[in-house]
Amino acid sequence: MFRKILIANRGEIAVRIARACRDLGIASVAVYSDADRRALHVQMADEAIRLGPAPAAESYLNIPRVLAAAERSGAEAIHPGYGFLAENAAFAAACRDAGLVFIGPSPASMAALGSKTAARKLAAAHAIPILPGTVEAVASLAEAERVAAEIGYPVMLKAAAGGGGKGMRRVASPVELASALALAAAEAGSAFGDTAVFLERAVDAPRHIEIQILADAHGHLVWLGERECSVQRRHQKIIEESPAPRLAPATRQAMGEAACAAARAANYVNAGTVEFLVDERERFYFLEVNTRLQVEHPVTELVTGLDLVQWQIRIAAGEPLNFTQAQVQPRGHAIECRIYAEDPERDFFPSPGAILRLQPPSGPGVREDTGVYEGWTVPLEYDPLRAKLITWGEDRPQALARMRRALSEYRLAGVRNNLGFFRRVFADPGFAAGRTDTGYVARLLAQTPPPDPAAERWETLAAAAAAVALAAELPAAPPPAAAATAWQRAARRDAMRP
Amino acid sequence: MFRKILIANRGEIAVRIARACRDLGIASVAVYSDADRRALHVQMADEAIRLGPAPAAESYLNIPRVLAAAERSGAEAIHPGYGFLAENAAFAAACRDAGLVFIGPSPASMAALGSKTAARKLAAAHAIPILPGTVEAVASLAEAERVAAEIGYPVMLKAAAGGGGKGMRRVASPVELASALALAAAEAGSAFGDTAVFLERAVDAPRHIEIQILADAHGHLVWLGERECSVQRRHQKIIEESPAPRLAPATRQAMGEAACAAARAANYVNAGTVEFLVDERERFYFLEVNTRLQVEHPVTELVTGLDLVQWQIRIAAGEPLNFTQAQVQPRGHAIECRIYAEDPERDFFPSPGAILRLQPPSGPGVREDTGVYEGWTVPLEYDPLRAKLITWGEDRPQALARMRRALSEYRLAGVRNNLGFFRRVFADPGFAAGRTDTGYVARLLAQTPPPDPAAERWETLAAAAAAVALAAELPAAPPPAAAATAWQRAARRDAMRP
Amino acid sequence: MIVAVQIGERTRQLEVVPSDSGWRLQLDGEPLPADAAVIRPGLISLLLDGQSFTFTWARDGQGAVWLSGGGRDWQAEVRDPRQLQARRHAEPEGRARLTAPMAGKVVKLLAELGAAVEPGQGVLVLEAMKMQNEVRSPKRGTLKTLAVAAGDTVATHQLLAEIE
Amino acid sequence: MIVAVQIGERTRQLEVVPSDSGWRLQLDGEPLPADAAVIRPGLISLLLDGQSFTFTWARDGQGAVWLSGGGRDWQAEVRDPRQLQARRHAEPEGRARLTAPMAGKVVKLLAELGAAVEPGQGVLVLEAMKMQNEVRSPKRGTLKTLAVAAGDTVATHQLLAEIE
Repeated sequence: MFRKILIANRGEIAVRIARACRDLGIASVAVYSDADRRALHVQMADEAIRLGPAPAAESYLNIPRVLAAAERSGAEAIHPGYGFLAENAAFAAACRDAGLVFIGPSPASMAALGSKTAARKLAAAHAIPILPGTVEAVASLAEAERVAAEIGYPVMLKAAAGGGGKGMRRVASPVELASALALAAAEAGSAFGDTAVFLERAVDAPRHIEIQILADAHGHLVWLGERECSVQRRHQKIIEESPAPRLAPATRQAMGEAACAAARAANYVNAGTVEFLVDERERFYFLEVNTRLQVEHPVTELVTGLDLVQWQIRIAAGEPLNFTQAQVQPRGHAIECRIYAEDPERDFFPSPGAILRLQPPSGPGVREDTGVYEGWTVPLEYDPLRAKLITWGEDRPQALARMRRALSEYRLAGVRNNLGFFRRVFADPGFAAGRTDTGYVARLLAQTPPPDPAAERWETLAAAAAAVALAAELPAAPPPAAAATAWQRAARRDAMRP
Repeated sequence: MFRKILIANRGEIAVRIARACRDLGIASVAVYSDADRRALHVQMADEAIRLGPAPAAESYLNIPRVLAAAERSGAEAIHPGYGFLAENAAFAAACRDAGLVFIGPSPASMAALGSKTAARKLAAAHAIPILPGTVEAVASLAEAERVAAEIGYPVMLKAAAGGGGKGMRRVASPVELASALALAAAEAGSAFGDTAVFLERAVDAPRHIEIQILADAHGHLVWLGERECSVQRRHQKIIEESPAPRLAPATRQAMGEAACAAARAANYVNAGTVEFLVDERERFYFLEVNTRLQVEHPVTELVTGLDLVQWQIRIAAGEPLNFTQAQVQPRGHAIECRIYAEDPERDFFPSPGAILRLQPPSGPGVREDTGVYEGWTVPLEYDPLRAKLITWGEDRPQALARMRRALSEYRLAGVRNNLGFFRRVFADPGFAAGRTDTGYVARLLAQTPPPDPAAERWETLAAAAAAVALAAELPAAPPPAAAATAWQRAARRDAMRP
Repeated sequence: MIVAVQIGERTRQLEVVPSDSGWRLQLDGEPLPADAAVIRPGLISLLLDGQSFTFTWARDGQGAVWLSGGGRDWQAEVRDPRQLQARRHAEPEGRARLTAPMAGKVVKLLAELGAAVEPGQGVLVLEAMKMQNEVRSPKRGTLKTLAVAAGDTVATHQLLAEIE
Repeated sequence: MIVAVQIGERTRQLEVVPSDSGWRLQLDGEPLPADAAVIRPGLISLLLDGQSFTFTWARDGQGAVWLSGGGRDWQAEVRDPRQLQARRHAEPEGRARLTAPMAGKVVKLLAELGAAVEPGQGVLVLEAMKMQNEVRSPKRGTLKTLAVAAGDTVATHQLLAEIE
């Protein structure tokens, strides 16, 4: 086993990995940019090394600096977390060349699955269902028109190198195709430096379900159930759960086997996730493989009882899996909310700032993976994910009830955030019934929120609490008469405001 | 199901019960004494009613006041937690007479198991092994001498009404018996108002293992594995775990069946715990039944996945258990530390005061059930239990590693506490090997703690941190020259101190 | 002491007087028989008709008060008479202040000082966490003040520009 | 600024000077090349030779500083020169101050003012959380001061009695 691991990341995932290292008796090395000297991951790791200035290109994305930090610290392995360098095959290769173990799949596996077209080709070659469309990038408008006519509109254009919704366009009819293709290619070029775009049948409001796999270097490969990730905003997941509601056991089994086939075809080792679209008739189609730990891995940890980060490290150190597929026995139900500093009322726009008050929830069935603390000013430079709130229950209703409770306990002030949005989701009967697909968020926001009969009373008492807080804080009150008069003037002016 | 439940308790267990109520969609009513207006349970419940002055006799132990609060709030049921009125059959009967559901067993079951001699008699009548000795209280010194000679020394004298080690005496030889009997009876009389004392064979350094049971009102009865509770100080448990290390499956099974037999004999309904002594040859002996929720119930919750407080409420509401004994499938390993405000260096003497700093641990596999918060001044009047820290792992080594990690993250300042003691326990190879019995704490304290090679470095940096904190806090520094001189004088004086 | 607490469009007048057991409260002139306790700085407990209301409380750098309780959040403006006296009086009629809706970096200015602007016209572009957002004029007028330049980092609520 | 930090029997002299990046430190006259940052009030991070040391810090009502970090706890006495000047000078030789080892209630006095006491002799009984504890004299002498009476509630470290 390793003696020391460098964590090439920040935020909640760096904290999560530092904890796994401590559990395994391994020293952890944090790296940080100038914006992160006071970040939580620097406090939680055993060691900490400065990478460079705040911009990611000069710090967390800078391969030579990360490798230099690893060398300086004497780390034997690097855990990349998710994002930043996690799916960068060149980084994985550079680690190997520097004599460091990259905690993840081999550069060859990453390359084989890195482009969406390469992954589609691999899936097609191994009889894993993919959406009808082009396997390679489209070479010309004429080819696009021909294929689209064949498979039928609507179709999707997607960047081969893509992710995060960039270079993606839905095309409803032939007249839109030419301009959509030009736009998608241009967007893909500017986002990924690669204009390649492929075409596939569009599935409207599909479900997004993924399979977690774990493979060791000794030929053992297991799948650890699925995660339903359909609740998304701006093509990014915000709620994930396992098991997926309304999924037939036979479909689940077939998806697990397809995921294992894809992983086997790419000689995959370590943790990975195979993503699928599921349509309204429960047909599933391979989408892509995420060759890393997912943000939403705790959901699988809570139902399977396995510590995925510990297993990533153990696999990278050459340990074999000590359980078989038959011994993977998911129990109960888990669900995760991604707490972002963003404003749901402004299209989920990021809202950085100082965290003035932070009181996370606790109690039975509640796990919080956080990267922040009260008093921390969130830097502008990075992802607005603050924390993940995960609950577990004997069954889905209990997991949802505990999430409702946890959301009601959560106090986060100073940055706009999506807690209120989640409270609305968990109060929605449609969500409780499991009626989620990728159109869910837009549908919910289009509804008028149900009236809250207690709102007025709570607001009144909030005002009273603010007044008491102010009174308790001030050293002494001014002469009452003058104060009242001044106040009355103010009240009159307020009353006249629109 | 109930609409509203009154929680006749305080501290972490009242918070725990309020959370279970919220999970079930039931309104919760806290009660509080004048010392507890600012207590956490008052904040966590939906409603809160003052009982009376700080002394427990005028508040949490005052049956008329608790019943009046229940009536005023419109609660339909009362959860007694543990301690206070939880094992008071008269209170359970008073609830029933007031038309309230007592969340616990019937007054008759409580009475049948309330006295140790009654419980011994019941066990003996149902072929449950008990330690050889008297079944009734000893009537005379002559009888004690005769029975002791029969079963052989050493023997234990125990108060029939006892608990918490009061009225308990170990007698090594016949010459000690007369005075020990007089002392035990006197102590029992003053502690419980009942001088009845019985005699049984003494087991030296036994293990203390208990079985959790759950029974509904429809005749279903299950046992939920065991808890090893041998690590005790002053006859009070401080560490509990499940499963018990070093326990043969056949013994576990036999103990589970014995526990069910005892519960069935007492027509037991709701959650309860059957306690056993286990000797060095793994023979087990019935000790007593705790007719309530145990402090250490989270350990069982984490391995079975069942929410025991929710089940207590559901059973009290008349719901049947929806699973069978065969479906109880414990998974992994859980362990609990009871965080007390007490000073291990002064024989674990309570240490109340203000909690100046509280940063509980978090992350995978960690649960904290707390009754306190930063800024709270712990009242002198009640039990010094502050919080419970529970970890779960795929196996015992992982659960222990996570506890080590959680203990290293835990920050609690302002009151002396047993965190340092727990850190020592979890660093002890004997504990890691599962070599625990009721003599464990005394043996550990008799050892010299192993040297900490990093102690000097950490202490130096702690001093530096204190200096930086002070410098950052002060508005401005005095003229450097004068300061240095003043300091040098002080340093010289310090140097001369012994 | 009397304070005005504005939440959303609504302003409530609260009188807070210390009493033996904590604080006596009046809401818009009517007694509010709540038992109020400051649990610790930033944490307030109110008991009213047996119900328990617990709030966290924090004031940000711009003076806004963030309140949370019962799974609800509010942003309030709290004014006490002394603050009121010291406070600059209402803005001249017709002047609109553009403040930063979130902390971020000014990426680009879209209008020059003195320029005429239309309602909804973008005045500048703010970037935070890799997303860009246009800050728009609420009214027709002239860009009278431009308090920031491209490249500046701004805090939430910081003044960006004024339009008159 | 120079402060003396006493932990257990050992006192360290620390010089703390503000610098561009935070603070420069000297330990007993030698430079301590740690990168020190006040994360927030009560939370200090030190990086030294690439290692990360994080401490929470709090001062109790009696002036003792509670420090925690790395799964270790310390109680420190921190003195800066100004405090030092204001400080009462060392106790007269031979006088022993009995202070409360924990907060609690004085249940009973075991010796009267002016009484002769032996080492180990109980002076009074303190009760906290239903447990009683004798506070004993560390030396032979006379009970010169008795600062509390039966029934008094006392805080940790509060003066109970003096023996000379």
